[in-house]
Amino acid sequence: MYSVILTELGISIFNEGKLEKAFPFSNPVKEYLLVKNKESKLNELINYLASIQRGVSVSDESLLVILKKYSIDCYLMESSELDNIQATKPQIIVDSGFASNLQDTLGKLREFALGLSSSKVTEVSESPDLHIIQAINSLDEIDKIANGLSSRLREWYGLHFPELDNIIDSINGYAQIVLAGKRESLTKQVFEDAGFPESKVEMLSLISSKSRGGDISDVNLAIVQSIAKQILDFHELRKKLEEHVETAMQEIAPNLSAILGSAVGARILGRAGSLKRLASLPASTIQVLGAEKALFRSLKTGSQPPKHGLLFQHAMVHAAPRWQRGKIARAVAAKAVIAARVDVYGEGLNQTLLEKLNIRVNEIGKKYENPTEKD
Amino acid sequence: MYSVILTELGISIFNEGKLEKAFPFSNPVKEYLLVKNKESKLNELINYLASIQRGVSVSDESLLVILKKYSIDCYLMESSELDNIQATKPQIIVDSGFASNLQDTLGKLREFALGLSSSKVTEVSESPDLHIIQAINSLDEIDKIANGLSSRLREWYGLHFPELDNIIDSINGYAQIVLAGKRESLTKQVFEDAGFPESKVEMLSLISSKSRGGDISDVNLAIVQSIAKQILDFHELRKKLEEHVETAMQEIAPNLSAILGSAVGARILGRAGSLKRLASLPASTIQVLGAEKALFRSLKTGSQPPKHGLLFQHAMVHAAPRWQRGKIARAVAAKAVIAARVDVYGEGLNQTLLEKLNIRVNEIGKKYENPTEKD
Amino acid sequence: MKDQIQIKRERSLEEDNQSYFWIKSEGEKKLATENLVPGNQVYKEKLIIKKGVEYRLWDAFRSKLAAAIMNDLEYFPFENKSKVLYLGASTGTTVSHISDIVGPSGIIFGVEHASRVARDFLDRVASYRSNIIPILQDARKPKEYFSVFGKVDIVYVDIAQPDQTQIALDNCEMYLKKGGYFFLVIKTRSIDVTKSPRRIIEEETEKLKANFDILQSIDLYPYDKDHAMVIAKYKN
Amino acid sequence: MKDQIQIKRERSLEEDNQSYFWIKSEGEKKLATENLVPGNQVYKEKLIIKKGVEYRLWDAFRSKLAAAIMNDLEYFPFENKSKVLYLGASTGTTVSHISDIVGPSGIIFGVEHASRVARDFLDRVASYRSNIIPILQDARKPKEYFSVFGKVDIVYVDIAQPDQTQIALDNCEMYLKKGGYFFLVIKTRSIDVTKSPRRIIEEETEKLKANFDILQSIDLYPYDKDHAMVIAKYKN
Repeated sequence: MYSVILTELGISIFNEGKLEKAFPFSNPVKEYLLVKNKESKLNELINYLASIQRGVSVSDESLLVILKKYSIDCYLMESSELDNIQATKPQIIVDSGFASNLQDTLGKLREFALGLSSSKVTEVSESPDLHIIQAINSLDEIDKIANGLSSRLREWYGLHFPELDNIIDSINGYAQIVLAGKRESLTKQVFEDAGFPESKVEMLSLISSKSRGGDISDVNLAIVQSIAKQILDFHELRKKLEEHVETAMQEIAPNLSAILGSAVGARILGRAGSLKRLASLPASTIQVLGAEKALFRSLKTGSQPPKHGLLFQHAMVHAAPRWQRGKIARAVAAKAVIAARVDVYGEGLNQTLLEKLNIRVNEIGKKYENPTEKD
Repeated sequence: MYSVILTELGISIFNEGKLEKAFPFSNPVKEYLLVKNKESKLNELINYLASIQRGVSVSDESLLVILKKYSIDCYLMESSELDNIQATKPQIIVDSGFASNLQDTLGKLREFALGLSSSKVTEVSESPDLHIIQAINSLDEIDKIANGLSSRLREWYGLHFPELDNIIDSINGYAQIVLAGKRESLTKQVFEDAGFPESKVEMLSLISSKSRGGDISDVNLAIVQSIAKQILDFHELRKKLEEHVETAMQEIAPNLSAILGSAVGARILGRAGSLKRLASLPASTIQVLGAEKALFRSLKTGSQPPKHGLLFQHAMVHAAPRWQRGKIARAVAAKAVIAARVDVYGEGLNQTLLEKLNIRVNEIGKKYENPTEKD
Repeated sequence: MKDQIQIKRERSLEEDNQSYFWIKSEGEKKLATENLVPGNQVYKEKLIIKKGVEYRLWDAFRSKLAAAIMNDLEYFPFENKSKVLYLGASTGTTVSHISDIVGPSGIIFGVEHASRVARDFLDRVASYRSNIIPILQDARKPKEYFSVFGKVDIVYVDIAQPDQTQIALDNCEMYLKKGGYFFLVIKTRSIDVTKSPRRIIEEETEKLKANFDILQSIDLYPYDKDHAMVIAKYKN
Repeated sequence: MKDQIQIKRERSLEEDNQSYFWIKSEGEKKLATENLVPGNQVYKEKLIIKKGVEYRLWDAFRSKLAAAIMNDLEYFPFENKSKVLYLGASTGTTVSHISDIVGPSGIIFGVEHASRVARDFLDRVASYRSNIIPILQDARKPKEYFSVFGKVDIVYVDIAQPDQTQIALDNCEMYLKKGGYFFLVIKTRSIDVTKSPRRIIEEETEKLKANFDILQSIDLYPYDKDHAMVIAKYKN
C-alpha cells in the first residue's frame, strides 16, 4: 500500500509504513503554496508514481487533484489515516530526511509558518482596497486636523480681529485673510482675492476698520501666519487625496461608487475592512456601519436602534425628511451590498443598480410623504 | 447747594435741583475713562467751580479726587442722593442737554456701553500673556496633530514596510525615511542622514531587504510622501513656537519660568487665564490645575484627590518617586504662586525663589526616602 | 397684551404664553421667540417664518431659562417692556431670547466679566440688539456698573461662583425693585462638590428667605446636569 | 518542577505558582513572567531584573489571562513544556507571556485571521520566540491549519465571534487531548447584546457540558468590561 504524504517541507511516498521515496522542497513556502493552489508540476513525483503502476492513497485534496490531472491512479486517505499523519508529522518529516531530528523539525516548521504567514501579509498589503482605506482615513484625519488648527488660528488672530470669526465660516478663506497680515493690510483686494463676493468684501472692509481687536506684535503675527500657511497646504493635500480616492474607487469598486459615491463608499469599505468582507455583510449591518455605539446602547437599554451610521452622509439619506431617512438608508444599503459583490467579481459598472435605487427612493418619497403619528 | 454729577455723556452742575451748567463729553468713552482713571484736566469745569466759591457735593469718587487736586472745596454726596441720581439718570442726562429725550438717552447710553466694553476687550487682547497662552495651546495642538498624522503615515507606509513601525519611535525619523521613497531606495545613506546611529542603520538595512511588506504604487507613495512632508513642516513650526514661548515667558514671567520652566509655566498660565488671575489663585488650586475632572470625581465619590495636574509635567515632580510627587507638586505650586505675584509687579528675576524650592525638594527627598505603608 | 395674544392665536401658533411660543418643526413642538432682529441668528439656531413673522427656535440644551420652561416653570415675568439685570451674560444665548421677549421698549443690562466670552456677546448679540446694554464688569462690584439706571423688574443670575448667592443678593439689593422677580441658576458643583445637589439647593434657598418668597425650584435635568433654577419674589 | 520552585524561592520572589511571579515594583505587588527573550519588550511592559533574571510585568488590563489570575483563577495548567493551541492571537500580548511560561521546550500554535493584527503578532512576538508557530488562518476552518501536529494540552480561545463557542468546540475536538484544559474568553457583547451577561455565560457554558467539566467561570471586571473567562476540562 503506497501512500503519498504532503508535508510543509516536501512530499514523501511511504509503503507499508516505510519511506519509499522523498521529494524535499527547496523553497518550502513557495512550493507548498503551488501544491495548495493546484499549480505544481511535480514532474519527478509524477514520474515516480507512474512507474509504480499501482493505486496510491494521498494525504491532501489539492495534491490529489494534481495527480489525477496526470492520470495517476489515486484516492484520498481515510480520515483515521489522516489523523495518524497529523499526530506523527514531525516523525514523518524526520523519516523523510526533511529534517535531522525532532528539534530540527520544529525549527523548520516554525520557519515555514513564519514564511507562509509573512507571504500572506505581503499579499494582503498590496490589495488596492487597503490603500483606498488608508487614503480615506488620511483624508478624514486631515479634515479633523484642519478643524483643530483653524480653531487655534481663529482664537489667536481673533485677539487682533475678533469680528472675523463670525463673518468667515470657510477655513481656507479665514486662513487666506490671515496670510495677508494685520488689519491695516486687509485691503479690499485681499478679500476679493480670497474669493469673497462683493457684498461681503464691503462688509469686511467696514468691520476691519472699526474692529475691537488689539494690536498684534510682528513676532506673534509671523507665527500665526505660519499656522495659516499650514492650513492652506493641508487644503492642497486634501484635494489630492480626494481625487485619488475618487480615481481608485472607480477602478476597484465602480458599482459601489455609483451607489454610495466614492467618499462614502471608501468610508464604508474602511469600516468593513476590505471589499471582499463588505460583500459578505448583511445589508442591515451596512445600514448601521459607523453607528456601532448607538446600536449597542439601543440593544442594552431598549432605546430606538440607529437608522443609519455612515450612510447618513449619503446625499439621498441626509437630503430626505427625517422620517424617511431610515427607509432610504435601508434601500441604499441593500443596493450597496449587491454593488460590492459585483465589484468583487470585477464585472464592471452595472447601470441598472443605480436606476433601481433611484426608483426605490422615489417610491419611499411618495409613500411616506408625511410623517406618521409615530414619527 | 451745588452738586456736580458725572454721567456717561458729560458732567453737569445742578443747583437746588436745577441745571446750572453742563459740560458734555465730545468723546464719551475716552473722556469718561480719563475721569475714572483720575487723569482728566477738566479745565472748564474747574474754572467754573472755582468761580462759584462754594462747597460742592460730587457724585463720583474719582471726580472728587481730581477736583480736590485743583483745590476745589468739595465732598462726596450722601448715598441717598446717589441713589436718587442712579434712579433718575436718564432724566438728568436729558435735563443736561446731553440727549434730546429719554429714547435718545437710552440709545446714547447703549452706544457708550458698547464703546466702553469694546475698548476693554481691545485692551485685554493686547496683553502679552494672552498671546503666550495662544502660542502654548497651538504648540499642544500641533503635537496632537503630529501624532495623529504620524499614525496615519505608519498605517499606510506600513503596508509597504511594516517592520519599520516597531523600530523607529521618532515621528520625524519615520517621516524622513518615508520621504526617501520605497524600500528599494532606502540606502544606508538615507538612514544615516535621518540621524540614526550605526547599529540601527545596519539593522534597518537588513530588515528593509527582507520586509514582509507589499509593493506600493507610485501614486500612493507620492501621497504618503506628501503626508510625511507635512509632518516635517510641522516639526519646524513647532520649534518656532517653542522658542517663541520660551522668549516671551522670559520677558513677561521670568520668575514663573524659573520655577516651572517656560512650557509648563505657559500651560499653567493658560489654565488660569492670565498672569494676574494666576497670581490670585491659592497654591492648592495651582497644584491640581489640569486635573479638574479627577478632582470632581474624588469629591463626588470620596476617592483619592489628585496630587498633581499639569504639574506632573514638571521635571522635579515626574522624576521623583511616586510617593513623593504630591509633596513636591505642593512645594512647586506654592513657589509658583509667589513667582506669579512677583511677575505681575514686574520686578525682574528673583533668584532666591528657585533656590528655596531646590532646598525644599531636597528635604522632601530625604525625609520621604522610602514609601510609608500607606503609600 | 390681550390684543397681541389674540393676533398671535390667529396665526395658529400653539402658544400658552404671550412671551414665547410653541412651534411645530419636523413633527415636534419646539420652543421659540419672535426674532427682534429678523434674519439674525445668534447661535446657529433655526429660524422659522410663519405667516410673515420670523421665530427663532430656543434650544433648552443651550439655554437654562428654556430648560426651566421645558421643566414646567410656573412663573414667567419676562414680557414686553420688562427691564432686566442679567448677571453672567456669557456669549449671550439666553440674553438674546430675553431680548426678543422684552422687545424694543424693554431693556436688558447684561453683565459679563470674562473678556473672551464678552467678545462674542458683543459681536453676536449686543451689537445687533438695541435693548441690550453690555456691561463688562465684575458682578461682585455692582457699584461699578456703568449705565444702569433705576430699578429693574427682574434680576437673572447665572454665574459659576462659590459665593454666587451672596453676589446675587448684593445686586438685588441695589437694583431689584420691591416685588420684582429673581431667577437664580444654582450650579451645584461650583459651590461645594462634596454635598448632594438637593442639599445645596436647600441651603442656598435658605439664604434667600429673609428677603424673598421662594416661588419654585426646578431641576434642569436632562437639559443641564448638576444645575437647578430657583425663582423667587422680592418682598415688599 | 519542585526544584525550580525551590530555586526561585531562594531568589525571594513572592511567587505562589511556578509559572508566574509576583514582583514588588514601586511598592505594589505585580504579576510577571520570566522573559524568554531577555531585553525584548512586546507591548512596552516594564522589564525588571532581580538576581540576574529578567522578568516582564504582565498587565491585567492588557491581557485577559492575567486578569483572570488577578480575579482568583484556580486552575493554571500552563507550565514548562506545555503545548498550546491559541485561537485569536491578536497582536500577541497574552501569547508572549504564555511563551515565557511554556519555555523553549513548549510550543504554542497561534492562530489569527486578521492580517493587520497578525502583522504585529509576527513583528513583535512570533519572530522573536522560538516556541511560537504563527498560523494565519480562519479559526472556523481548523482543518486548514498548517504545521499543527499532535494533540495539545490546552486550547485557549479569545475570538470575538457570535458563534465563538461552536468554533472553539470544533477546534477542541480536532486538537485537544483528552483530559486537556480549555480556556474560553466570552465576550458577552459579541454574542447577543440583548441578553444579560450572566445569562450569556450560563448559556454558553451549557453548550460545553456534554464534553467538558466546567471548573470555574470568572468575571474579568474591572480589567475588562463585558468579558468573562470559562475554564473547563475535556472529559476522558
